[in-house]
Amino acid sequence: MMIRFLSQLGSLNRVVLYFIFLGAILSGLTSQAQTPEAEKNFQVCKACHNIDGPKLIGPSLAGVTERRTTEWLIKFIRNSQEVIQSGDPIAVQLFEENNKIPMPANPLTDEQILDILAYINNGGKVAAEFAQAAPTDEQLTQKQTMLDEMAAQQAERETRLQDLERDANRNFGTTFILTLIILIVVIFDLLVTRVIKARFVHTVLILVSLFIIGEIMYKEAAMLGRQQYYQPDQPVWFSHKVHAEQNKIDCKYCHTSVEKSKSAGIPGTHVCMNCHNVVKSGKITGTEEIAKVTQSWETGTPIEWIRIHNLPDHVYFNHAQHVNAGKLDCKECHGDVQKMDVVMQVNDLSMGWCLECHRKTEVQFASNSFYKTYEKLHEQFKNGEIKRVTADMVGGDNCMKCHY
Amino acid sequence: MNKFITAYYNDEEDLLKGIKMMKSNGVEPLDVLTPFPVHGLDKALGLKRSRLTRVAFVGGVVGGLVGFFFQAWVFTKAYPLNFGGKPFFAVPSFMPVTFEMTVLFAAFAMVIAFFVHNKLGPGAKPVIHDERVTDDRFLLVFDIWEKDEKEVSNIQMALTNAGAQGIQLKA
Amino acid sequence: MEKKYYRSLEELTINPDQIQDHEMLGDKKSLLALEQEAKKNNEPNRRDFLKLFGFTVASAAVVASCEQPVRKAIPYLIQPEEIVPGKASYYASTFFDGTDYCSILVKVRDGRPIKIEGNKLSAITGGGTSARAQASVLNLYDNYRYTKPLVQGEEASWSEMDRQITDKLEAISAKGGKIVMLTPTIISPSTKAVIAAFSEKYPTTSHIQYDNVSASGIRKANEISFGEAFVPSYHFDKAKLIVSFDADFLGTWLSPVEFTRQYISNRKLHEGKTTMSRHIHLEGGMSLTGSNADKRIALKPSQQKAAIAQLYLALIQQSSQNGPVAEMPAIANELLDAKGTSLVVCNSNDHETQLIVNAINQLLGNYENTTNTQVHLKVRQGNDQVMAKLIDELNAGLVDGIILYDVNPVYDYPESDKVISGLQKASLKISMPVLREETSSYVDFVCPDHHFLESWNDFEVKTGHYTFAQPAIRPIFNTRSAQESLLKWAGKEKDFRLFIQEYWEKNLFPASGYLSFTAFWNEKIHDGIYDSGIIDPKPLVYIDTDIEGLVGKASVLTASDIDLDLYYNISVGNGKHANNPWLQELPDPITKICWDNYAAVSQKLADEYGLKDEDLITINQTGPYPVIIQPGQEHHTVSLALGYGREKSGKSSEGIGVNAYPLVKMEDGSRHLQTAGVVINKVAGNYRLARTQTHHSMEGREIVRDTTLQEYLVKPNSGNEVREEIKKHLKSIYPKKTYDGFHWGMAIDLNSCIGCNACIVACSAENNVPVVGKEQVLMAREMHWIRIDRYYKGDPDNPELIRQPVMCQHCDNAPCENVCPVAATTHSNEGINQMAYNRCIGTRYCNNNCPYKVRRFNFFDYTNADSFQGNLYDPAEMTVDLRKLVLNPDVTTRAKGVIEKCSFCIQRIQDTKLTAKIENRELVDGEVVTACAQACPSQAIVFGNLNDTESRVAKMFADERNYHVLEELHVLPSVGYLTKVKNTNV
Amino acid sequence: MYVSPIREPLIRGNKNYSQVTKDILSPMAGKPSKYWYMGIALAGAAALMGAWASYETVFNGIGTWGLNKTIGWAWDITNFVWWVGIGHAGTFISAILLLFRQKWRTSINRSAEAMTLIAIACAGFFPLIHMGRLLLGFFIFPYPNTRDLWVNFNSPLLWDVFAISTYFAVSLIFWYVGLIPDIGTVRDKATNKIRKAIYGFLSFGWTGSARHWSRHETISLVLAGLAAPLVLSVHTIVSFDFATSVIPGWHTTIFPPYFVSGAIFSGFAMVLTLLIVARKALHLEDYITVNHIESMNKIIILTGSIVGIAYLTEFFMAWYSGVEYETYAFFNRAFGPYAWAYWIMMTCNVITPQLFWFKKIRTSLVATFIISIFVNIGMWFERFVIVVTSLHRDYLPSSWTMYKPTLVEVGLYVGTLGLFFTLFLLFIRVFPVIAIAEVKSVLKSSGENQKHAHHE
Repeated sequence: MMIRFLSQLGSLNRVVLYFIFLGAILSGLTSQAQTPEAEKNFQVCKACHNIDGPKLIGPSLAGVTERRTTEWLIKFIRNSQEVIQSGDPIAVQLFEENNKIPMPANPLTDEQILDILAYINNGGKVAAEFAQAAPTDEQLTQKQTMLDEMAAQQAERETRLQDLERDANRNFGTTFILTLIILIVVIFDLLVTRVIKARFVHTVLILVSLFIIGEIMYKEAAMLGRQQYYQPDQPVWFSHKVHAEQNKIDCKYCHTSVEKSKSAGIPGTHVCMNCHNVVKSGKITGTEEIAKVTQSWETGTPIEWIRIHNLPDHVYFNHAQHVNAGKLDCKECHGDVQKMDVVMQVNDLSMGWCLECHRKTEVQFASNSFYKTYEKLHEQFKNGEIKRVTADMVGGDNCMKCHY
Repeated sequence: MNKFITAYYNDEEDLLKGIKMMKSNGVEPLDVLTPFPVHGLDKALGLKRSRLTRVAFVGGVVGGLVGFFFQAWVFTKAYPLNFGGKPFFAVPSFMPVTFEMTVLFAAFAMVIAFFVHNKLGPGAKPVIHDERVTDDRFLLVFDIWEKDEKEVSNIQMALTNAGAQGIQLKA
Repeated sequence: MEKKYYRSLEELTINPDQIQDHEMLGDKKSLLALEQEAKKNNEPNRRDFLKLFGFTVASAAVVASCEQPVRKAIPYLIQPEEIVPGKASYYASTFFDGTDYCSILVKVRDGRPIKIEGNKLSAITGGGTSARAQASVLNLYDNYRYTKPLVQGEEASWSEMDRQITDKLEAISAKGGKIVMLTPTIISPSTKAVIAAFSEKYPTTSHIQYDNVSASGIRKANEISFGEAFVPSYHFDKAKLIVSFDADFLGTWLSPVEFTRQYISNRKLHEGKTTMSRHIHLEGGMSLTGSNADKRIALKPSQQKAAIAQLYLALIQQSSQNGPVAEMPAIANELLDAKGTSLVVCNSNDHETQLIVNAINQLLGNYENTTNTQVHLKVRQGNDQVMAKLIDELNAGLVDGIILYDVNPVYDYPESDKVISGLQKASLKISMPVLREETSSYVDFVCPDHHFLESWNDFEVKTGHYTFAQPAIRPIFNTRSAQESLLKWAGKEKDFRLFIQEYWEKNLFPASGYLSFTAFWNEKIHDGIYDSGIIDPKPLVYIDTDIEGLVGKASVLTASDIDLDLYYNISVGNGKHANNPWLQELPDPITKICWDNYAAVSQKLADEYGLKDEDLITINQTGPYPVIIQPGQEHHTVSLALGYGREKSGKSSEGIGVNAYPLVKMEDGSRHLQTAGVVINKVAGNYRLARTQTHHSMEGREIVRDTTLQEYLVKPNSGNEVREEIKKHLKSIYPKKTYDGFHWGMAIDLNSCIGCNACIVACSAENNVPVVGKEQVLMAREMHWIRIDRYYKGDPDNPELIRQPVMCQHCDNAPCENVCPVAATTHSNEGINQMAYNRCIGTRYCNNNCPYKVRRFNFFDYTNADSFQGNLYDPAEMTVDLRKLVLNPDVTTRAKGVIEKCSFCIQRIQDTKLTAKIENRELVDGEVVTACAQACPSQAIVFGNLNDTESRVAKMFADERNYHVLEELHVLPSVGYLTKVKNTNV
Repeated sequence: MYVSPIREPLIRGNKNYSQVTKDILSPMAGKPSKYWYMGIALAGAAALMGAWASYETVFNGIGTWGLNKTIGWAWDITNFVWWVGIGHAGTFISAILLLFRQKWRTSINRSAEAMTLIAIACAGFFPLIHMGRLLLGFFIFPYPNTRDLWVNFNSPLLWDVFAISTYFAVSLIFWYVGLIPDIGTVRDKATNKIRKAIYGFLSFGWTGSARHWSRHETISLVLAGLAAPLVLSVHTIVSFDFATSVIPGWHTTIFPPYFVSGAIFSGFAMVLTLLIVARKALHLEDYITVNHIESMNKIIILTGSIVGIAYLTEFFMAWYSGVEYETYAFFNRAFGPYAWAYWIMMTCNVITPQLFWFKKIRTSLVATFIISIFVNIGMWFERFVIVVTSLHRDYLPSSWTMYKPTLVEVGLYVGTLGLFFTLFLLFIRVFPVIAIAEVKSVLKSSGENQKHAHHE
């Protein structure tokens, strides 16, 4: 089922991309002074507010700049509780209306808040001078090329998915036993019964079956201890698709330590309760699953999630290194989690897979001052002797990068 | 079904003489079965020198090249690792494995070729003409398939003349 | 800069059972996961079955259907803000065990302390630590700790216990009965205030401080000389000439970490310095300090007083020929030349001897130069006579209630029987221990105290120098801080943290110059340190006493009498921390023996009594004690370590060694570690002693290179001349590999290394090095990644001792790497010799081919990381669940059959590099510190990037004194040593 | 054909081909003797002890041995090298003596080769069992894997893997190819149907065709040509384990020739030990004559003397090099705590073989048997001296230690001895111990009857 789902993901993606592109062109016409930072900052707001959609935890923000004065907004966004406690009637009313869920304080500067407001006014698009100027012909061609490339990548991804599907569907056990039976029968015939006269038939059959048996054994042995396509049922039917894709909650909202620590962090129930204090009914599961979360909160027992991505004990993996220092997207390793209802491990997490990526992924060589220490590489880079600096050139394939 | 005439000798020198006589009579034996390799039999039968040595040579060359280049590939391309400050392409280190691979491939290529060429192998079902051929008898085998009776009796005559014992006709 | 995350963990609502998921014990599993897996593993796992029988063709099909075990990830319910799962925080704290003092940082991972580091901000210890401080984190996880309050040996609730105790205390107080509060030296001002509050409630209370390592003699002598009983603070850094009479100031005397730092600051030569102090040491046995001296003279303890008298006479230009030390006139001359910059110290607990020492220091003008009487060292405030009187009173039934806080007199009082009988006469006996101990089995109420890493406290180790302790973990067991117990009994329901805060707000904040107390408090707690700079302004004037009279009394005892010289060693010390496997397995810096104490004798005495190593003797009919022949031992002196032979303290200390406290001589109520005229007898049998080094000579090889200051000044590479020659011959058919960016290296100044072993414990803690137990050490299988080699040189009766820390040398042409068939050990592109444990198949070829023999093999399943169940080898109980909490989750625990070795603390390197990357900056020299370098109190170990010519390590490599061990093998080690320089003459 | 009249005949008694067949096949016929049963019971018991010791080692770890932080190898590698050495005689006899056309090899090559194979199997057991993590031992093979990780081709231990497995494989096919005609003989002589079927299968359909013989001779010769350098390479590579290291006493360029001659020395000694018993027990005195034994003894003198010279050369070089570590290592061998092992080695390997200069001794079966045992012991100690005394005191005196074996280590050694004799006893029941066809081919030139015929 998962596989089918995965294959749909491609076409979905294309549609989304198209809209983003379209949006980018349109937004150029209505832009105000506003920076891409706003989009980043708005990630926090997005957890509870829609710009144009329906009310989430908090009210929809469409037209908010018209409803309220800028001054008031700045105050409220910075510290809503303070405004409420000061007895501001609008604030108190809002608080009452929204089930008394406090809006967290945001330590932002006036400029940043204005920036966000502009972003809201633009309907949640980054201003054109930063996103996309009005398209020229040349740019349109570029766009087209880009879209073509994307389509090509999409096709590639689909092929890969088909491969995965085929692999997953191959019933190794049955094939193995059947092949083994054929092998035994052929050898028996060759030595004893001689039903088939032509001996090369035996030879061919023996060689082919030996090859199949060998391949299965090798693949199985290699997968021993691995969990690719592992997709366990979780104690709570939690959908990343609903949260990350539809509600557009940023990964880091829940997996808070991903940029600071080796582990990305699995959110405690209190994080869930930020929203589910109010949202008691889900799109797919109704109230049943959210009730489990509430129960966990009320009884004080943490939810025992099942770990999907397991590395062996002797492997050291650090999320901060990859996400923060290496600027990798979560997708690179975890796949399109935001498209999955039930999370599945899409990569085999084998050493060969790690190494392959380390050998082709560039480090932030020019932009991160840390790499200044590599004087010789910098020289070669400047001379043009090397075009790119990949992780393995700065020790990414050392044993003690991961094993200690 | 094949038909044979077999005849045996008790001594290898008699055998050699007998073969010489038979050949002079224009009768080529299909095969000669002996309990041990008889010196001079090749020459008497006019057997060509075996080409198995060439197979061994080719096997050895392939083995050596595979051994050497596999190591070189592993150390320079697949995953270059620094072992004790040695260069990645460390030719002296590759020699032992290259040598062993050469010998292994040569030996196996040759032996496999030997078995295939001789149609020997596990489960091969030979025609046993005489059980004492692996003990103390030297046997001459003549193929009489597609030979008329006269020719057959000629051979039998010739064999008797050549001092062969126990001449048998097998159908 | 050090990372500063240390904040209070007070409000933390986790307990260790909840240290779930994320991370992970050494084998990177949570406790809970471990339990769950254990449950699952009751039935033999199918995969294990296959592992047992290897892979067969048929098994492939079976394997294909094999499922992975389900692993769970359990988050916090509410994640505390302070905790980022998988990231370490550091909290400033203080280690003080009554004798040793260290200002420390506690490394906390996912809510559990895993390592002790030195606090660089401390003006006293300056980031240095001792072996005991390093090991103290393991005591937190001692599986023999008291876990709950006990009344008459039965579990009780705190409230019930408090009720009973208060009733009894009030009854005693009402009838005017005597209550004694027996504590070790208390240097915490707040705790003293707590005791005062207690005394206020129960006015018949008297507070007695009892030190089992006593400085009574010094205090009493100073009372006579200065009118006040105190221990002055010493300045070894200001002394150009140090004469020590058996004072082991680098190892165990008063404040060794501080003294080491001072002493070494005056002995380093590499950073352009050309002078160093001179150190003359006179002692009976070979101590750590004696082994570091420039000149060591064997002196019988019973002749110490006479020798000091002889020195006094020599100094005042009187005849000094007939004293016990022939070199004394020369020493006196040296001292006179160094007037005002010399320091004479003595360990004697005899106040008369200390009086003469005071007179000598006064004569030499050392007061207020190298000895400060205004700033007092507050350790060891105990008075032996008071304690002796208490024991008598107890036995006379004059004491009704006794509260024993952190003292264990049943074990460490010489007359243990009297303590036991005395205790029985008191109607109320309360003990407040942390670790399991003997005395608590003789009391009615056991009120277990928090471990110091679980509690708040403050300390004033020197006048005006304050440090703090703050909890780094929520209490593991149902324990209560002793101070809170006392406050409770005193009727003050108060949190001790608040009590400290109030105390500080009232007493110390006003003079601090801060405007707000919160700011003051937060900053000081964060740093862990507060230097008020306020010292007692009262001038202490030296009062002349009749020294000549004392000198006259100091007669020389019969030379052939045998002296017993009891001492504290640097591992278990006074025995309080004996149940610590890290300390027990720590080899003695002199004899290299672990897991035992033993009687050290001289070769001559051994010949006289027909003794050889591991024979048994009795001393005054006690024992038997195993014998070790110690080079440098005074002819008629037998040395024996205290702190062993515990009875009720846990598996790693019970029955380990023999308790020597009964041999401590009580004279006029004073404890004397030296006894003259003991009787020794050889008894049948022998006893095997586990020794990590059994060959003691360098065999003339140029391994540890040394020279004298005089030669060094003439020729900086003296002693190291051979290096020039070696370098000329280093050739290779292969080009030398170069390293871009980083090339890690380590430089070790042999002149600075005193052999204190702190690095060994730090390394074990950082890298999860297993403890293997005595039997394995006997088989020469200890696992320490860093060892300190020591060799004897010269005259066997009084040899020179030289030592050298050896860890993996990270050779650039490493012989070990070439021979590993499976590429488990390779060289990184930062010049580190890497070891991938999970690739290792255990051929041990690398170990054989290592010229330094620094690789260690897991002969058994020491860590329970093996795939087979039931073959665990863990005599020290290091793998019980509680002890496992100390494991560093960033370092894999190694399975059976795998080689391991020093990794240059690769996890620290990677972590620091990552921090720099995230902060978008270059790495700074000195930012990466290995565990051994961090722990070193003398900063003998310097780690850094050799490619950076400005780094400290590169500069040390460029020093003329630098050499590499076995450089002639052309293995290109990344560890360099600076020759040892001795100051042989003035 | 010229035959030296002075030479003793290689096959005694007036034999004809049929008799030869009968004589050589006789040990395989009928029920085994009670001595055979006793022998196999004893050997089997010893092998069981090895099984117990292996279990201890694998389950509890290498800690059950006497090794320590300094001495990483002791009995394990000693036994390994010793067995590999023994495994040198068979292929040496078959290959090198074939190339040198030494006819006397025909009577002994079969059993010597079988012994070689069994000894290599025993040898191969030690590198396996000495691994701390035997179950991951497959890491040592360069097979494609998802780790992208291969093996270290710089490591002599890896070379060993290739050398030993190639040697075993090539020796096996060499042995089996030689065995095929004889299996044909067994097949044809078999009376039992099952036996006939089994040997028929094993004989690969051998008929004795002249063409087959012709090619058979060719491949025998070429295989000999390949096996000869292989024999020399195997112990050369084993010696690299030591020679390429940095440990004083190991790092010695003389090792390859020294090890090879030592291997042949010990291999011949083991062949003698076995054959002196076997010829008596199996009544093959006519085929394995004193003449054979004397020839082998001559090789023992030669190789023994080479080994002796190597010992002395090592000493000379240790002194002449002026390297203090090397000098000390050799001084320590002769006068250190393991001097007893050194002097056992010197006595057994250098002095005893010199007794073979006396014809009386080298033609005495009893003396030869005793000396062959001495050489076996001496060669074991040679390896022990090299492995242990070099390691126990190497560069830094702080790490010097002593080594003492444990029962488990002894068990492993006894176990391989048990395995060796078990397999050898099975071999003499299953296959002809002498190469029948080869003996027949030299019967005329070297047989007693033929000699008489020529001189009469």
